[in-house]
Amino acid sequence: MARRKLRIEYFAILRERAGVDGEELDTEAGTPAELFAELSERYPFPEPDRLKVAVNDEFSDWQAPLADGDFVVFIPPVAGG
Amino acid sequence: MARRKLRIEYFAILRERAGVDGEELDTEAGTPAELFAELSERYPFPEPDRLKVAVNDEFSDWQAPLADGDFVVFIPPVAGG
Amino acid sequence: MNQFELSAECLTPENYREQLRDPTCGGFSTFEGWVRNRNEGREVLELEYQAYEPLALKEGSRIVAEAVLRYGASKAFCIHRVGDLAIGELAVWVGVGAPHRDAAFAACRFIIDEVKHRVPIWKKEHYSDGNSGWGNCEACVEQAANHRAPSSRRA
Amino acid sequence: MNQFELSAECLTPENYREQLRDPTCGGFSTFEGWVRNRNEGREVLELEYQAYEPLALKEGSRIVAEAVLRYGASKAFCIHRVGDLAIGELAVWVGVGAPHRDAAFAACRFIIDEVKHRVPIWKKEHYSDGNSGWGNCEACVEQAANHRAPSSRRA
Repeated sequence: MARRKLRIEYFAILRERAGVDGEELDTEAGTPAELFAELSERYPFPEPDRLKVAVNDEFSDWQAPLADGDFVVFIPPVAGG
Repeated sequence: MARRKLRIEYFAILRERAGVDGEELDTEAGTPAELFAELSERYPFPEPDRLKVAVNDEFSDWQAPLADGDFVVFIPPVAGG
Repeated sequence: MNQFELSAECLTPENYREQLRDPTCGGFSTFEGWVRNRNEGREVLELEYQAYEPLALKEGSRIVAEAVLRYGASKAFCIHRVGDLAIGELAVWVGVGAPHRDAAFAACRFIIDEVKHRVPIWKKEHYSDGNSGWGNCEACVEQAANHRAPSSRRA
Repeated sequence: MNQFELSAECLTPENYREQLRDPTCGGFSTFEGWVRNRNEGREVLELEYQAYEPLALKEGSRIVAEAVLRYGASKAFCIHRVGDLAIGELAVWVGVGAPHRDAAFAACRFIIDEVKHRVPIWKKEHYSDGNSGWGNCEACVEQAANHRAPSSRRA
């Protein structure tokens, strides 16, 4: 199964739960949804239904294919202003 | 018929039409409506239907009785802001 | 700080804003009316605001108090220029602080709308074609002139 | 001047306002979000804003451009603080100039509403009882914990 190197950065509650600002990951996950499921095995993350995801600094679909070198950010409910 | 001394001040288009900032008037007019009709004989004033009137620095009814010494201001459509 | 003021001097928003600061407020909305270089298709060079001051101050203060009560705002203030103004100058400033933004926006909008309709202040615009006019006073005077014309003919 | 910015320094409304001045504008509406001393019944001592900056800048600029187009505004700008803020500090500033006040108010309101919903910025509040929380993130995490609990029992 194809593996890819991804870079992940965490914000807000996800950063607190992961205990790191970000990490590099060598993974078989082919979509943001698969990646989030994999990470949720390691960290007490929230359910993904209220989260969004960005790949390479643009909002992405949870089922979009991930490529080697992609930069992924999971986005908990925002609270600016 | 009773006469009374009134003080009148003009603003905006009424000041231009009257040619004076204000005046003292010895008049038989018993209400702002009667006073305005009297002044309209002397000055090319607009019809009173779009105007308001104030007596002694408060909005007044056109049919309120005027007393000796009252201060009357006719208020053309306002345009602040 | 009175709730409504008139000023013959340039308005200073930073001062008003500073006086409205309040740690219970999460939202603060302002509106500023600036002198435009055009109005209804005519080029405006400058304008003049005239106020019937005693009643303008009373009615303006009533409006601001009504806005605070109606929308649950915490603090509100409005100040209007009088005298001669150049293009781009600030003619009116409204500021409202409230616990949340809904109230701040609504009260601010209420104040500027009511001030424009109820406060005895008049605007005379000076146009580039040499003409000038007292805002929406001209229309009612023309209407009156038209009314009088037929009756004169009848007389 | 970019249409949307993030700042780790105190915001300076007078500067933004000055840069939005425009002689074709008759109306100028601003909104400021201030750090309140209370939120949902709890006393707040200070708070922290964290942003995913590259995407926040893109999404924020899209919102401001949408507002200008949708309401026919002339100029608009929004800036959001990041980092640690004290009570009473300015967290976000929005300003919109437009020919008339309807457009100015509507575009200003649109921008603050959309920024709060779409821009990846998170707020962590520190309470007087020693607790702290990531705004509305906590609720969804609790919800997730509740979901997990029964499935653990089933396993």
